[in-house]
Amino acid sequence: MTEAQPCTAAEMLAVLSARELRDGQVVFAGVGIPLLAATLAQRLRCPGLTILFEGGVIGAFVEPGKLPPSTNDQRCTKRANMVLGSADVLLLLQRGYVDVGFMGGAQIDQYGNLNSSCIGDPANPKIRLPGTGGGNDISSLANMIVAMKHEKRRFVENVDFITSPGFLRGGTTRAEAGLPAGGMYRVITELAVFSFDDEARRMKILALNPGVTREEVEDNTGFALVFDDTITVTEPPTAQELATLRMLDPERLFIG
Amino acid sequence: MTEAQPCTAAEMLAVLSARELRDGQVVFAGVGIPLLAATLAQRLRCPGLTILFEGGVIGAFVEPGKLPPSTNDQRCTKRANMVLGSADVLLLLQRGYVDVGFMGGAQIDQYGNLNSSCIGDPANPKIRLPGTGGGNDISSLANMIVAMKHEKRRFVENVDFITSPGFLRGGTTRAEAGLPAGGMYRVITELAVFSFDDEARRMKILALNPGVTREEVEDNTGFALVFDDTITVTEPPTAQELATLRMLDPERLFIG
Amino acid sequence: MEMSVAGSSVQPYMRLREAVSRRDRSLREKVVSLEHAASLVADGATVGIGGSTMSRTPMAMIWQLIRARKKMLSCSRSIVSTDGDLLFGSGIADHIVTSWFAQGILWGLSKVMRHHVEGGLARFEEWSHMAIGMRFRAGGMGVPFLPIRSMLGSDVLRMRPEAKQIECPFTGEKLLLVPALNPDVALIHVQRCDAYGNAQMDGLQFMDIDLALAANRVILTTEQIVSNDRIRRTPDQTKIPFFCVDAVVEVPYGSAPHECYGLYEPMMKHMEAYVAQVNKDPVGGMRAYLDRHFYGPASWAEYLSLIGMEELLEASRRGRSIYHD
Amino acid sequence: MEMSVAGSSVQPYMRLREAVSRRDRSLREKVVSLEHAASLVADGATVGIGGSTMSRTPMAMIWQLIRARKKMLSCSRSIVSTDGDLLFGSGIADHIVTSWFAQGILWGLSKVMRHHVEGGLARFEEWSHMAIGMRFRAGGMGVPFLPIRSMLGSDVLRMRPEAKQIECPFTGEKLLLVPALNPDVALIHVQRCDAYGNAQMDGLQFMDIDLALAANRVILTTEQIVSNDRIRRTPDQTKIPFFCVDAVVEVPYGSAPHECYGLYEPMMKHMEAYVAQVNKDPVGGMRAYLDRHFYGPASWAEYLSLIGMEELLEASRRGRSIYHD
Repeated sequence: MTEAQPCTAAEMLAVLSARELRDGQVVFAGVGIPLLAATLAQRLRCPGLTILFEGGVIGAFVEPGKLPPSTNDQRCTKRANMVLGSADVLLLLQRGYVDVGFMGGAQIDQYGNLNSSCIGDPANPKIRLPGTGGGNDISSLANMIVAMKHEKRRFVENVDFITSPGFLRGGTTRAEAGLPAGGMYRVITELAVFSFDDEARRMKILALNPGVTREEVEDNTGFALVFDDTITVTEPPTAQELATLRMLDPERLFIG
Repeated sequence: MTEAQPCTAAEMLAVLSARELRDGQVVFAGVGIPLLAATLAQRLRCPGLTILFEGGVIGAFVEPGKLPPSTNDQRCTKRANMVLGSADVLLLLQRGYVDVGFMGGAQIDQYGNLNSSCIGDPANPKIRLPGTGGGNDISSLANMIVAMKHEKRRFVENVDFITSPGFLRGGTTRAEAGLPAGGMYRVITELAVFSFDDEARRMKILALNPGVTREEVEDNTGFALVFDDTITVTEPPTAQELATLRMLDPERLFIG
Repeated sequence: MEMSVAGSSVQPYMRLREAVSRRDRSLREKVVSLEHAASLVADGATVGIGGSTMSRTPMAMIWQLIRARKKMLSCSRSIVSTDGDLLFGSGIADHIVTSWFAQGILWGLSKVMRHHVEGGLARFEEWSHMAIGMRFRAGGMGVPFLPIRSMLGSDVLRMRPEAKQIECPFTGEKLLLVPALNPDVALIHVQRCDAYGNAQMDGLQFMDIDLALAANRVILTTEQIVSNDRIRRTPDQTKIPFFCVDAVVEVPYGSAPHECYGLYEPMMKHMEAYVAQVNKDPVGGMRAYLDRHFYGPASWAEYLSLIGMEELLEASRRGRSIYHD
Repeated sequence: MEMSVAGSSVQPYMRLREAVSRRDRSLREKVVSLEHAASLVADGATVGIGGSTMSRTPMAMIWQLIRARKKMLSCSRSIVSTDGDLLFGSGIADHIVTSWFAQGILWGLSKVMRHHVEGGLARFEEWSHMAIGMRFRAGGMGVPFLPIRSMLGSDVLRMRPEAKQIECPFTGEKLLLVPALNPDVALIHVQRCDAYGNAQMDGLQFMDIDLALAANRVILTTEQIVSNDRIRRTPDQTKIPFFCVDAVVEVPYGSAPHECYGLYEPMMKHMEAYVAQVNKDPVGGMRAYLDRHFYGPASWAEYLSLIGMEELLEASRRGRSIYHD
């Protein structure tokens, strides 16, 4: 990715994800890239974007250089419109008030299922990961944008453990399991932008990032991707996007 | 009731009910006589008595001459320890935090069931009464003290409509209906103080008020009362009890 | 009964989700007039009413709905006071879902309620107070029911086939499942909110937070519209988030003659005169009251001036005293 | 699994009621020392922990429980941070029920958690964040379960036989019933409360209100004990009523090195040093940390002075800034 504007993979993720957000949306965001991207969108194009945190915050405005270390810290409430209980803010997802759920991912499969619980046998895991947090609730109840690093070990045919449901086994399995609402909308990586086809609900490429080839994406993906005949190339991050992003995270806590 | 201290029937009810309360109890009270009696107890013997209102108040201290017109008015919150939602204060009953539910009654039967919904056929009532309010919840979930006027038409064998459950059809029917907790503890009238026997759960006389005879009570009761061999006579209201009560309700809104 | 079952029937989840997704939940100013707000309430709508008894009643909105001659509204409220009289007496509602319905404890039975219910002109659907709260809460949570431990064994339940008794799958205990209540529209009066609808309520909350989340449309009336900065300075006093709110109307003394916490107590002279008049003659007395106070005035200010400056000042003095020691 | 089913089994209603009725719920002063409060937590108890991640963690109480060498505690919390490390690393808990367990997003995986869970020394029972919240809420409401629409279809649910899938009796929809969680004891840290235990919390509430209502015993630690008059001046800031509370301990900086809303932010230098030390050597590093900071100090003040005056001042400056514009 040696474009006009050199940037890190994390910066690319943040910029491209921010572009997926629309003004006026209600966005349930995790910390790290999701919060950075939502705040970037807020500053550049979407002054009416509302950010929700699972700690119990509605309408946060993150201050440059004061990124919260988690969604449960007081910094999340600075200049917020409302503070409420953690369960209550999650219930807003269930009632349908949230337009977009926005999180990172450790491991994803062809149906957009996410694993953040364990590698290996769940009963006796090789690696025990931190777990779902609100991830399972958000992805069960909202339309999802996931921003994550693109590596073969992270893009697998089937995740070891479905922590946060995508389309489960594809087709109508998600709705049949009792999850008629929401589902994966976009997956953003440093290599490409993905959505999911309407029938099989398998991951498909929408656009390649500047300078990235189909082969490069395939080589870094552990399953067969769907390719539309119309695949575009994403616009590279602009100087303004990167400058704003770096202003928000001057210590480069999240943008690497 | 021509005792040393002349008083109205309502004053007698308030004084005798107040005596049933113990310091430190958590009491869920309705307005009118229950609130007056609880406040009287608070002033005279029970500084640690906590009063809950269904409007959403914990630990109210009613000011003399400023009795709230309902349990949903701001006066109920004056110097309260906590204000919360109406459903949430009722849920405290369900969780078991309330020692005593304390209310008035329009019609009661031999098993302590109360009717405040209708006279005649519920589908087509002769008189439509105001309904349960929190009464059904309180009497379903707490030990009850009921203060009411003693008239034959109010003390009936079976109420036209069970709005607030007592012991339903007696015996174990209350628990079998899904109400294992709480139940009628005392009924206080201007004539006598009643409890309920342990087996049949029928209303029985504990004590006659000063100058009242068994016959007088029976003549004003529409069902056969249980008489213990040990029936005491209640102590008449003291000058201090009446003076405090009248200080609390100077306009005599509730004490007649 | 069949009608009331229909009235309380639980909405399928995807229908609820679609109704929410059709609303414009963006951060936008939504200040409108009482007249415009009333136009958002369709004839036959199910209407959730905020506050309780004589407290934070959205009286100005009810006043406007009556002036707009709405029809066949089905209203729900935790506890109903003279607002219920007016809804029945004006003929705009023929069904009220609540736990208690009279003018106030001080005044015994409502002759207006009795006239309409005993005469079969309108229905009073009774639930326990907690059941009403849990029905709004289920609606606000986006679940079809909540379990409770009251109403069991009573005739209140016998009259409510909409609720379902179950044996608990965990404990085997008897429980009652009360169905979610998601009104078409909620009317809520608050002390202050911003132009987006971020609402702050002081003191007693009643069931208004659950109601706001449950309703498919929310109309807020407010004593005062404040700046968004004012809201953001005390975010933990915000009780209703803007994206639940569809319209905001500024109406000073919007609960008169009822109270609004911290601002004014009930206007008791007016209340007592009202009660005497309508309980003496539930039809003629009510008609005269509506003509003079509801249909007659050209504006809300004129309505307030009929209640009288002295009453407003006295009610305000009492109302503000809650903070004064 | 069998143990964890036992650990999460729903308590019959009458057992819950009897447990409440045995508590002295009268309005009484209940201020005690950390040592006395710790004596109220029995070995093998189920312990609900207030706050979330690095916020309003009842660290002083956890510190005391570790010093008192408690055994086999089963702990539940919305989201677990270094408090979980310390509970496992000290050996006082062998079971944690939560939705997320690491030191913090900034630091990746907790090597301490991994060491204990992957090595089979302790169990990490995972539920979704909302499920944990609804389990506490059901416990606080006195009902055996609440219905939710998440966890369905996931392996998180496959690992949790304690939850039950049902077909909704109203809509026929698939729903998940999550079992009530009523811990034996809850540990909650607040900004202020009175000697009776009327607790006021500012800012983020997390799940503490439901937890306080759900637990069969509540131990409050507070930055400051204030007068009952102070509480009664702002009753709508009171979030936990005194009759749910069994003990009150005044502990300034009682969440250190985590944050307490409006008073201090996390003490990040200390946190980073801690994380580096224990993730480098989950056993030896943890032992050294516990020896120095938990077993070593003669008092909480001494523990704080090991974190350092400079860190406390800086964290306080940041913490108070939330109110300063």
